[in-house]
Amino acid sequence: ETPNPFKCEPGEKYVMNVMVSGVEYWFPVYEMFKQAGQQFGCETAYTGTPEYDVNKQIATFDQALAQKPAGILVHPMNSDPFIEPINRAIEQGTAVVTFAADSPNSKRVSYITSDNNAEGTYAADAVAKAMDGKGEYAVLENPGQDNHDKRVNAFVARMEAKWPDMKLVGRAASNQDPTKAYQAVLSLAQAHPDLGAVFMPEANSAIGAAQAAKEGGGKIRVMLADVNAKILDMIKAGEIFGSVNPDQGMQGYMGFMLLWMAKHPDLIDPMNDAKRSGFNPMSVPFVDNGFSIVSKDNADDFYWDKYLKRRGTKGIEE
Amino acid sequence: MREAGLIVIILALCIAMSFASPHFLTWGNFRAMLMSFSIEGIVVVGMTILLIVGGIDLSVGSVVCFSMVVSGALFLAGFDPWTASLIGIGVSALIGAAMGFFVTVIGLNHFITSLAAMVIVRGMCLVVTKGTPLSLFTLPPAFKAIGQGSFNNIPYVILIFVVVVAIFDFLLRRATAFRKVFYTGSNEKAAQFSGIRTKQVKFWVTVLCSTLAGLAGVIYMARFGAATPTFGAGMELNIIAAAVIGGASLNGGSGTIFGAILGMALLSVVTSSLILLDISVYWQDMIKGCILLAAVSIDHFLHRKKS
Amino acid sequence: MREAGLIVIILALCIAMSFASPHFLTWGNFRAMLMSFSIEGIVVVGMTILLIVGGIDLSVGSVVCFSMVVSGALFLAGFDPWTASLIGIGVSALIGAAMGFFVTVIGLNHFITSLAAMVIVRGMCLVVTKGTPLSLFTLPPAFKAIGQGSFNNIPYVILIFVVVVAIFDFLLRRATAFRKVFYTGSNEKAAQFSGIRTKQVKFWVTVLCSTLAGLAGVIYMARFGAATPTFGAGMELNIIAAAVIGGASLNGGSGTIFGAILGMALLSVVTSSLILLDISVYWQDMIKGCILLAAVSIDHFLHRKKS
Amino acid sequence: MIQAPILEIRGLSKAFGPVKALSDVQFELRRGEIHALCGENGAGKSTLMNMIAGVLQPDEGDILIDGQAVSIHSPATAQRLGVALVHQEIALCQDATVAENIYMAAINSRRAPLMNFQKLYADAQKVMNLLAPIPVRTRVADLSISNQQLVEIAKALTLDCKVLMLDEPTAALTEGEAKRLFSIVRGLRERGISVAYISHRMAEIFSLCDRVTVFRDGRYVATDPIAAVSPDDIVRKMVGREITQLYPDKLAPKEPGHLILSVEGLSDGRRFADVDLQLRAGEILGIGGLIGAGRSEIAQTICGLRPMASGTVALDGKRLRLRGYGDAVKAGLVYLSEDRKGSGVFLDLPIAANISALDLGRVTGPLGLLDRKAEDRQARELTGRLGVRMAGIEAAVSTLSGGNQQKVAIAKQLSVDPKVIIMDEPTRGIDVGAKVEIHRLLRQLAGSGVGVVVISSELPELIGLCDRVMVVHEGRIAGELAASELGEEAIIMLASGVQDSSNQRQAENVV
Ligand SMILES: Nc1ncnc2c1ncn2[C@@H]1O[C@H](COP(=O)(O)OP(=O)(O)OP(=O)(O)O)[C@@H](O)[C@H]1O
Ligand SMILES: Nc1ncnc2c1ncn2[C@@H]1O[C@H](COP(=O)(O)OP(=O)(O)OP(=O)(O)O)[C@@H](O)[C@H]1O
Ligand SMILES: [Mg+2]
Ligand SMILES: [Mg+2]
Repeated sequence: ETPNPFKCEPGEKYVMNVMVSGVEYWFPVYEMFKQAGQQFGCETAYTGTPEYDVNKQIATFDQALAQKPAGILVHPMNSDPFIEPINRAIEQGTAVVTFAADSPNSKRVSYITSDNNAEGTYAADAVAKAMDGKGEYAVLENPGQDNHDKRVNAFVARMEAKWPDMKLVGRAASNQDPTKAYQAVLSLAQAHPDLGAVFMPEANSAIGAAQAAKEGGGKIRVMLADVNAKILDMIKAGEIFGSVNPDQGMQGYMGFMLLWMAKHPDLIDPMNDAKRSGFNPMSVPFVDNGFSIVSKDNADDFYWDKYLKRRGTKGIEE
Repeated sequence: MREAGLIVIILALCIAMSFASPHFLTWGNFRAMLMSFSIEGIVVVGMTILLIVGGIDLSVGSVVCFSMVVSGALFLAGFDPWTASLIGIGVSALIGAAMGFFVTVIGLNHFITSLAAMVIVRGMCLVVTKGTPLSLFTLPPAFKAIGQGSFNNIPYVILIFVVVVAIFDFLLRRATAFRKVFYTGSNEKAAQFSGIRTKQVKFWVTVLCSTLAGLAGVIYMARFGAATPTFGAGMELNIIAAAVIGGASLNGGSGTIFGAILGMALLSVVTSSLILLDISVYWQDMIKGCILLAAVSIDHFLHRKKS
Repeated sequence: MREAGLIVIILALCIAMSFASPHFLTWGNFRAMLMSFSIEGIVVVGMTILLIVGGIDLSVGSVVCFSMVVSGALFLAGFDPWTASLIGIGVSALIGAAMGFFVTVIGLNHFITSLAAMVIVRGMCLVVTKGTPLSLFTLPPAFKAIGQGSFNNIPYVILIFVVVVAIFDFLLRRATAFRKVFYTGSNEKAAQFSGIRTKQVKFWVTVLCSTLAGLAGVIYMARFGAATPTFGAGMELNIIAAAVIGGASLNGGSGTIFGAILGMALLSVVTSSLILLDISVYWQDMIKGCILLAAVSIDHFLHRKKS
Repeated sequence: MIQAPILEIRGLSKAFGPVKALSDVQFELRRGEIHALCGENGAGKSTLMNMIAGVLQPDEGDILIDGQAVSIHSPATAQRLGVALVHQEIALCQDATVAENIYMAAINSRRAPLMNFQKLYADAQKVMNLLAPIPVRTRVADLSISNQQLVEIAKALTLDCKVLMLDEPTAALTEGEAKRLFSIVRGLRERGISVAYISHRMAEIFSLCDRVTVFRDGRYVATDPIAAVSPDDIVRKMVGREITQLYPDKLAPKEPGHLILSVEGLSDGRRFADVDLQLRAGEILGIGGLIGAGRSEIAQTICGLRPMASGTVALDGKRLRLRGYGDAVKAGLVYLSEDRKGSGVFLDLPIAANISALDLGRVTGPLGLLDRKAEDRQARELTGRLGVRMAGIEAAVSTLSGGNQQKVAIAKQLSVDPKVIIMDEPTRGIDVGAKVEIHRLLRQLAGSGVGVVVISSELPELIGLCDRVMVVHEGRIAGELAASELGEEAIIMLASGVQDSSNQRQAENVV
């Protein structure tokens, strides 16, 4: 009988690191990261800075690194600033996997994300279909945040390519601020009485945008990416048209697996040049964790607090 | 009068816009603009009075959010929304009192005290919500009406805003108690030598500013039917900017509510115009900043000529 | 001396932390803390001098970013990185000069001018980058070394920071030219009566602050090998807080570089401690704010007792 | 051959909006003379000085220096031309040391890249000691207002100038410091420096100056050699009428009424100790002493403006327990600050709002709203009584001349019908005519049963006005002089601690 190889050494610790650590997008990611860790008998920790500041995030990354963990699952706020810290981590023997945002030029072993382009594309199809391929739409943006920009660009590109009668009538920056989104949608609705849909790449703006749409008589379909309890309620009430939501759980679970594998390359005897070249045989360059379409019908399954209650876990606090 | 210059500038912008976009001079757009700044306008009132007394409050955004979050959490815990809101506003007042304590008793300045409060209160929002927006979908319609309903096609939000502004504008011009605010801000020592308890004055104005922020938070809750832990971040700069554009001095002693509201209106007209003109998002910030700078310069120039 | 109180507080925190976490007193952690504030520390130097003259600059975060973005874009357009950086710093100085113009010639105040500049310059970052980060992976190693290399295991970044701080601390205490900064900030009229051209002084200090922000931007670029259009947003409050904790007055006339750096260090130690102690993120902000408030109060108390 | 005057003003006019501050005035300053400039409050004296010093720009007219027409855009230009001004209002950098303030102009113009603080402190201390031994490493903010005035003067003495203009330098100084200043100014004259000297104290003008120019209502009246005129002549030219009696009649010796204010064993634990003071209805009590003796501190402590360490204060026989100055005002005890600009007036607020500040209750209608009409009425009445020259009661106090600002500060105290009024340097910067009015007013108040205490550094005022004078020396009452014993010698002896042997011993112990 061989001992179970899928088990951590005592003290083997895996860390997740993010910026704006207080917001809920990360919680399901960490939840599954933690579940995987527990199944392997490993320690896990959730770290990051509460602020939206790459400099501060790197400081927390460095501090986590100073404790020599086995691996770090990081969401690099900006890609290139993380090259040097990530490479330093790899050098000291800490495995690094990026999630939801990448640092492609670093030596991180894997990158796991949902496909932002696919999300934008899908959202565009859903909106256009509901409008019979004809009408006016607008987008709210958060210029400068990479994954958000990708979703918006894919949305617009898809409309142009596949839905020629869908007309883009306005772009406004809402910067994840519900009041700004509210004002922007009200103004857009004034300028374009026939506005039929508005897309935004995140959930914060959607609260304001949906309220404005509602006050405008409910003709405007609000489409977004990501969800939270409020958004789900509004989807169920028909005040929000729908959302594309990355599968955060898979992101966390697979993120852990990727780290663990990268940390234990000796589990396999590679049938390639890995040993000769020093390449990590257990590295998987890219994983797509997929996304879900949230609509009236399935919204109930996405509530985070209900999940926590059902599972009886303390979320990021353990 | 400072206000005259601002009115001229705002009107000029509106006229220019009415040529550029047929939608600009409509009640719908006007209503949209008013709606977009009327809740923030309530916070501006408090900030202006605080600036007059020589203080500043960087924590207003956090306090707006905390009031929202506390009221929301209480509602979800079974309180009726009106009681919950009153408690939310009360808690905001307490935060103001705590800041007032640090300023008047310990002797810290308003800037650093309210900066710390901004961080602490934002943290409390996270603690209460555990980072997830509270969905207050079940708020009774009567309560939601505060934020979403209207009377004769005039939204209650705008009515509340107008009432608050009118009351405080009147009080600030006419009430004896508020005169002391000017004395204290103009020359604190001379105010003390006139028998005014300047610490008390500063304390209560600090409390007032937070209380109005709390009120705004509750109205936001009624409007959005949600309480988001990140709500209002960065709001303080916009609000201070409005008050300063409207003639409030950062050194205390001068400012009017009406002016500050005009400042807010100017910012709102500019933002709204850029969207109506369909300016590229990459250029919006830059143009907005330039218009702001130009407006303030022109206003300054008009003002200087007169005096 | 104001600084003594801060040193005591920082040391007390460090000692407490070294018991609480074995990782605290390691070179790795210390290096991480120093690295995290040394580039921002360069901006703090400029801000402190500007506060002393009675000004304030809300645009530093945007200027740091713009310097980064301009240098990066020029490098991608084929300039060698050193020239590109010099141009980036030069452009930052020009932004400072523009602000100085509005303050001294037009007569606006620093707050509103730099607020407008903050918005405008951030907009320019978006315009230059079209919203996407510039990847500067191809920067030559000799240039990247500024931000990533080290000498005897001491990162160059830290060395540069120490040199800049030492130079300006010395100049501010001893140079005749910088004494005028104090006089202007303390009582502009009195300074004018002594023949000091206070407008010139204010102008050049404004330029200096932006130039140092530009320098910081270039170093950040070397460190990160990237130029991100959203970089540095919100940085200004942190920087002003550091200077004020370190004893700079928002009314001008007082402040020291050394104190401001200690203020920065205090903020950094607190942040770092919370992470090492593995405090729940929900509570981090709140505890951080409370420690900040307590530290400032204690410092104020120590200071008041002495004087 | 007659040399061109060093400074000549021709046809100069200046208006502030509708207010004509100066119309078509002339002025001539010869080499090596001390030239007095006289005029009522608001006559335009400071405005003229400010234009010569480059602080203000004239609307029309010429300024000639050494016979050359010059335009002086800024204080820096004035400095280059060798013109220096000591401003009527103290303008010092509060956060900087005394030494740096004294040598600010030199530091500004010198090329040395680095400061030499050792030399700076040594040089500054030398200059400062000429006037008073104020330690030059102190921050100006930590000095009393009269010491700040001394620093302001010391600053002027270091300037390398041809023309020195002093705008009421002695307004808050006592005899001793003033005399020291005069000998320094005479020394400057010996060195060929020309001095323009503004003061409302006739005695000074006659002992110091060579010629005198009088302005009235912003117009030039006359210039005379001092030997050719009498004080009465000057006053007549200034005011346009005769002033017959400088001081009102004193109280008959046995008249004093009941005890209004009684202070016993008052100490603040730092600056003064064991102060006893009795004030009877109807009398005017003077308090004299040197700068820094602690007179202002005693008065402020009585009124609850500073914390007291021990002692009692009783008003009308009832012991007062003051939580702050507000309580004192309510009880009818008011204090006029010596620091007009710092704590006397709100410069940016209208005159009417300044006057009503002490007791807003008087101008408050029902519902706690301000009664603007009552406020205006009050302001009009009091400014009329004190003869404030102003554009209107809505004008900001900063637009008034120094003396008129002082009148506003006094009007504020009078607005509340106090029981006891303590005035710290009440006539600081007030012209001769108005001074007579204010003295008469104080006497009237006393006559109507109000207790009046006057702290003054001007000996003739103490002697001429008061029924009784208490003299303070280093925080203790050195003695008291009845009306019949009053005289400059007697006061100075007590003030300097020469007479009181117990105090002298104490002083030695301290040293
Ligand atoms: N900034 C100003 N705005 C409006 N009026 C002013 C201003 N400065 C001075 N004045 C007016 O100009 C006139 C002359 O004032 P000035 O200060 O020269 O008088 P002065 O002779 O120095 O009086 P004093 O003896 O009281 O110091 C006054 O009526 C005053 O109100
Ligand atoms: N850079 C400086 N650092 C310190 N003190 C200064 C500086 N510049 C001027 N001062 C002070 O101002 C005073 C007057 O300066 P000024 O150059 O007129 O003096 P001085 O007596 O001619 O001195 P010296 O010829 O020895 O330099 C000096 O006594 C000096 O103390
Ligand atoms: Mg004068
Ligand atoms: Mg005194």
